[in-house]
Amino acid sequence: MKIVKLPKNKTNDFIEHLQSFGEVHAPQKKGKKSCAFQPVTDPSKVLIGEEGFLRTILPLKKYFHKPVDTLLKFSPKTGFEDAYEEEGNKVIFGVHSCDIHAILSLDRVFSGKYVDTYYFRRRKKVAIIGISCVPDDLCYCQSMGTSFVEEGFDLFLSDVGDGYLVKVGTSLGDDMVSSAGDMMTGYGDSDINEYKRRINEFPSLFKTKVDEADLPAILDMEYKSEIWEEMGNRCFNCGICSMVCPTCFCFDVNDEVCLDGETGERKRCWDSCLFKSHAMVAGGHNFRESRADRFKHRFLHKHQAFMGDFGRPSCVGCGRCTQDCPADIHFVGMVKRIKDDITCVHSGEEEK
Amino acid sequence: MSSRTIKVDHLYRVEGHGGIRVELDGKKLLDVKMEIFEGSRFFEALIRGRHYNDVPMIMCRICAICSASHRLVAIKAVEKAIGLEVSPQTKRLRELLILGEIIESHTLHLFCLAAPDFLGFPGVAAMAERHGDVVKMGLGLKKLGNQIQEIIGGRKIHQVNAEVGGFGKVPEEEQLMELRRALEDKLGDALEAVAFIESITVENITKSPSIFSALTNGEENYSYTGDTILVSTGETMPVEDYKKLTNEFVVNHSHAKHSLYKDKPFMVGSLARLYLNRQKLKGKAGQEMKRLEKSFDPDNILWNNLGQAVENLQSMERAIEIIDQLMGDGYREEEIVKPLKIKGGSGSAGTEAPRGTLYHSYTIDSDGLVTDADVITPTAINLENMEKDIRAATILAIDDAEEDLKLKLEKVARAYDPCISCSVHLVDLRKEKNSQP
Amino acid sequence: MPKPKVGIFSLTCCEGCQLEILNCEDELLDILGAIDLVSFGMAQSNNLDIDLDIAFVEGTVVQRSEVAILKKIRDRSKLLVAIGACATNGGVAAIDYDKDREELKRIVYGEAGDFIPSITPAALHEHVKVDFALQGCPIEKHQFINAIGYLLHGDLPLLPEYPVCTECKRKENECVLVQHNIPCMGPITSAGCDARCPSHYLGCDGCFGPVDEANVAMEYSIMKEKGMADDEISRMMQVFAAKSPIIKGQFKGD
Amino acid sequence: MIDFARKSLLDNPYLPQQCRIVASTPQTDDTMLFRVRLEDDRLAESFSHMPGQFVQVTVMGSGECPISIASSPTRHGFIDLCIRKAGRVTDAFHNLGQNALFGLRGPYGNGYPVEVMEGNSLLIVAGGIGMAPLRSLLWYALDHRSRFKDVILMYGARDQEDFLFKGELLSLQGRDDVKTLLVVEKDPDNSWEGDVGFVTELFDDVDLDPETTYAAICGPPVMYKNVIDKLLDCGFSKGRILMSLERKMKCGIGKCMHCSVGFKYTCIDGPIFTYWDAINMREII
Ligand SMILES: Cc1cc2nc3c(=O)[nH]c(=O)nc-3n(C[C@H](O)[C@H](O)[C@H](O)COP(=O)(O)OP(=O)(O)OC[C@H]3O[C@@H](n4cnc5c(N)ncnc54)[C@H](O)[C@@H]3O)c2cc1C
Ligand code: SF4
Ligand code: SF4
Ligand code: SF4
Repeated sequence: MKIVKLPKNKTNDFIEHLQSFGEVHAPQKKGKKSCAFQPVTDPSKVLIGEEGFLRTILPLKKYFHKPVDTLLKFSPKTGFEDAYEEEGNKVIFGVHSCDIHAILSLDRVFSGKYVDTYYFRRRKKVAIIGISCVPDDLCYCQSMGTSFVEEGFDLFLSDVGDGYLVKVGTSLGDDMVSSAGDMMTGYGDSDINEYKRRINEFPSLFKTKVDEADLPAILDMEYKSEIWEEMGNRCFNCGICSMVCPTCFCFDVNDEVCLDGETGERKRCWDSCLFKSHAMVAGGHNFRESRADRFKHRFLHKHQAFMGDFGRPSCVGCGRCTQDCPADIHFVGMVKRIKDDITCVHSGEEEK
Repeated sequence: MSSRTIKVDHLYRVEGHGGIRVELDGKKLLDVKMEIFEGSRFFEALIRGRHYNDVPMIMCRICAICSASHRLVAIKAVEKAIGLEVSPQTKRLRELLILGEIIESHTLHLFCLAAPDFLGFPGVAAMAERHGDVVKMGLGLKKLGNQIQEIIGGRKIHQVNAEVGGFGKVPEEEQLMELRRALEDKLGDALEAVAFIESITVENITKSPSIFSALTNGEENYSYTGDTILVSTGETMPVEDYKKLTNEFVVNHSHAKHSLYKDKPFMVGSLARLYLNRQKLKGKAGQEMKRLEKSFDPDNILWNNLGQAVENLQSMERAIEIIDQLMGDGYREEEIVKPLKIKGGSGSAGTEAPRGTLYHSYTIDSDGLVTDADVITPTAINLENMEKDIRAATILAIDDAEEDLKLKLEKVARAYDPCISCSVHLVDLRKEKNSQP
Repeated sequence: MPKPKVGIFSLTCCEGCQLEILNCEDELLDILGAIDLVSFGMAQSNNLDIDLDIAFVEGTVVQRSEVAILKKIRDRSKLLVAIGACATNGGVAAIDYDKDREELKRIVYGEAGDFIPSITPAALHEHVKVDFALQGCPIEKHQFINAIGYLLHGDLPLLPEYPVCTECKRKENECVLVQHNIPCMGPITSAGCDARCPSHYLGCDGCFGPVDEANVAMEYSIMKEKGMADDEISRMMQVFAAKSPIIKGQFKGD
Repeated sequence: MIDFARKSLLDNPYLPQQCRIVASTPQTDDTMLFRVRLEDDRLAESFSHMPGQFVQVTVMGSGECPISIASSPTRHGFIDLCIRKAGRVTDAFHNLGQNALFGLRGPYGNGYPVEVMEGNSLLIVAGGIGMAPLRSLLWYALDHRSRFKDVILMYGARDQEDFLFKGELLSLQGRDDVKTLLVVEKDPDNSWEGDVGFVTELFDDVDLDPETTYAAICGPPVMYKNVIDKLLDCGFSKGRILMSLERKMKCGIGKCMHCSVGFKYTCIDGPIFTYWDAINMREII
């Protein structure tokens, strides 16, 4: 693996330099307290690391699996046409390890026997530049095994105080650093020591920890637990947790018809398995009628079902769902209750 | 010829439900009534006991076409009642929002509701088949007004963004610049619109002089806000004294109260504003008004249409000016200002809505709850004057065939651009029927 | 295929939903080209009393005469579409639906207003069968245009069945409720407005009415946690859909 | 990691092919058998599927929905779809009319594991519209008759009006290489010549060797439970009971998640599941 160093005072220059590889997107202020991946016009507005953990409102999936996407155009005269519109190259800068893991997870979902072309045509156009981070109270990527990444990035920047050690993951990444001239320097012993120090210290920075071991089986045993009813009563089925989750990908597909009553577009938009309509079929039968069932379904899909499919949970521990839930549902607390505190699951108070 | 009744059962192409009824005995005019059968929603009653923050949200639902005016004048009255002062930037943005409404409402009225009368079509759909370009131009201008309301207010109708104390989120600079470009683009159309309306409204079918009233802000520019009431008879009064002007009372044929000033009907709206304030017009609108001055005829209610066309042009020019001022003064994000402590009180405010002066007045207690409310709308004010003009028009056209006469009466009523939803609501509790001072 | 005969009607309201139809400036001529608009009081005078394929009706029923008008419209229309908060849930006119009409009348008009007719404000479905409803105060133009497209195609329109929050998050808004403790009705309000209020740092007022399965009890307790008093919450929830069963259930126990 | 150079990334699996209705035969009040053919002759001739698979059917503007292929892969050049009016798309499909074009993509789903089933006896148990996917399997077996030991069909409908493929199935009763047992639940005017009752009652009429038989079931949820009980009583292993499941579907290719049950997708892991799969996954029935 090729590793070089980017001194911090060159970061903005480097971001500027990346524009020649595509439109650079990076976390920047959105709203009053939050941030979001947005196109960079002024590198000094990019928010990375230093101010503490910055969890973007929406994860990276918005670039590949759009909130609302037009799949097809149709007309009785011309039949069906692919409505995909070619997009330019993008460089997404400042992606945390958990979010990179999430993209790897979506890559698996959208490939397989049938490949989702809409996802991959966009995915191919995007370079990912990861960056190390310092967890906040809600992060538990360490517990989910997503606090480090070995793949899925073109470059990965690890903070070593006065600069970043830049791991080069792909040949495109190599082009990015090679063409950066003297923005990049070599690294020395002190950098290596600092890197190691941080890596060793990292696990101790997590305030939230859960143990997922054997959770699938435990979840199966707790299939009839009271906790689902309790959560079902609490949940708004507002869909926020699914929208903000970097690994939720459900979508709904519907046709829209133009004013001529015959031509139109087939659109898909982000959906949530918490919606009543999600498993409801013609005639009104619903395979997951109660909110408790649906709540359980989402939770089980993250922590149990996905295991069966891909050998790991789909939750990457980013903390978004817990942060944004308007009903104050603490998803990590849920894992803990189910996993650790058997007596707590069957009755008792929610720990939060 | 014996007694007969001429009835326009349902006055179409206006906002709301109303009709005209004229009773004749031979050539003698017995009675004229503007009948209003819109249902009552009792706004002034249902706002009682609500928090002042709910006032704009609920009261703007009195009427959609002038929802921005209702919203902003309610906000202003509430702010006066609780003693809240907002930033100059907020005031400018509010004025911009009003201008958007004036543009939207005037062009809707001119092109979609009134113009078909003069070109002999039953409605805009039919008119579009023959005059597609004119309709497109009108809709383009209307859209511009909506664009302003959407950007400043967050929605074309019932703007969510304007609240007591300021704006939830001030529009982005780039959005304002985009608006400015759109406004510049359409100035030519606005000029053409004046020429078009001029070409179709000429005939004076009422020949009936009116008393006019409008607000003034004491500044140099032609404005839709102000705290002083001007009356064409020469009096002025502060807006707090609006009841001396309006004197509303209930009449049996209408769910809207009527107004008389010193026992005489009076008029508010474009024509009234032009009559009282036209010397303040500047720019292209000023030039147009100079050009039209020779033919300016305040006794001709159809001039209200032409007046709206001039105001439309003026509003667009003024909007550009405001955007420039906003940018010049260091445009910035601002939070909604909140009172440190609510002291109870009363506040009255007026604004020039597209159809004329609109008054809201509230009393708020120390918990911030509304204890009393009063709303007086321009259409309600104009009803008496409208009946006066319909009377005049009937007399002039008494020999016309019934259909022609009806159309003339409709033209008169429609020229007021009546907004009937607006007009229906409470009369002041403290006032008895016909108890004018 | 002949163009469908369409009527647009209005009962008592601000007429904002009709106006929103006229606000389809760019699409208006296309809409008029696709349908045969036989009745639209706000925009034309040549309105016919003939049988209709689709009737769009806005407004609240607040006087007996309107019940008759509405029944007539129902009788002559294959499909009756309620448009807006007033027509679907009673809207602002029904805020005080449970108060004595005579008393309200007296407050507003005094003794002189006795002749003014008034009955308990009602949504359309309380008097006639409604086939479909577009929500909002006012309705949203894109929903109306889409609805026309679907109806022309021969299907009932599709509307989102999820709450405002979903739209709010798809737009990547910062949550005003979670991040700023601003009371927001988003979690229990039907989507469709593109999260207008939260996009302006304001709590959703609930103008699209309660979403199917709205968890009103939870909204209540979250608002309490955010420091609102009972009467404040009660006022907040009873503006646009006080009469809807799901809201009534929380306050009137039925 | 994904190989972005893969060519298949560009093939759009969501794009339907134009397909034409060539014939339609009413079955019941709300159900019609459509014979359809892909417009592109090359595609029409090369189209192949497994019994039990389904296609995604589009009516432009109304949307898309999954429909089982009711014809056997042994018959080429056309596809049979038996569609019951149940909502938006299916209603619109019925309104399309003769010769109309619609969209079709597929086939999807796993289908019946016919290679494994061959050499065994085949028991087909169908209820109501559940006959549609099983018709494909039935004709597959009959067209490859030598590959199977006994072939037994049990079909039950609510009443005669609800009886699908009536002529076709009745005519099978004349064949001696297939045991055809047909019942209706109700026969108010006594015009039904066969048995009246439930499919489960037909088990008394047959001799089954659970060791060498595969049972394929499709029908309404209530039927599953009763039929499965019967089969288990007979000694069937859970792996020899094959069920066709129905779930909401939007994409048909394992992406949209609507049909997920546990860690399975009905669309790509199913719709054919063994009874073992079913009890192993919560909420499947
Ligand atoms: C594998 C499979 C095979 C099927 N085979 C047949 C068949 O051969 N004949 C037949 O008549 N029906 C069949 N169905 C059921 C058929 O798919 C539904 O009746 C149909 O989707 C209803 O769609 P709709 O648009 O008419 O109804 P709506 O209620 O308007 O449904 C809207 C959308 O929801 C989804 N949906 C609704 N109900 C179902 C459902 N039961 N299953 C899957 N998706 C649903 C579809 O995407 C549909 O377009 C099958 C279902 C599955 C899963
Ligand atoms: S389930 Fe929650 S914590 Fe896990 S990845 Fe999704 S949003 Fe993040
Ligand atoms: S701001 Fe309101 S609508 Fe938006 S996500 Fe938060 S609670 Fe939901
Ligand atoms: S956010 Fe709520 S109140 Fe605001 S426009 Fe949307 S539905 Fe209406």
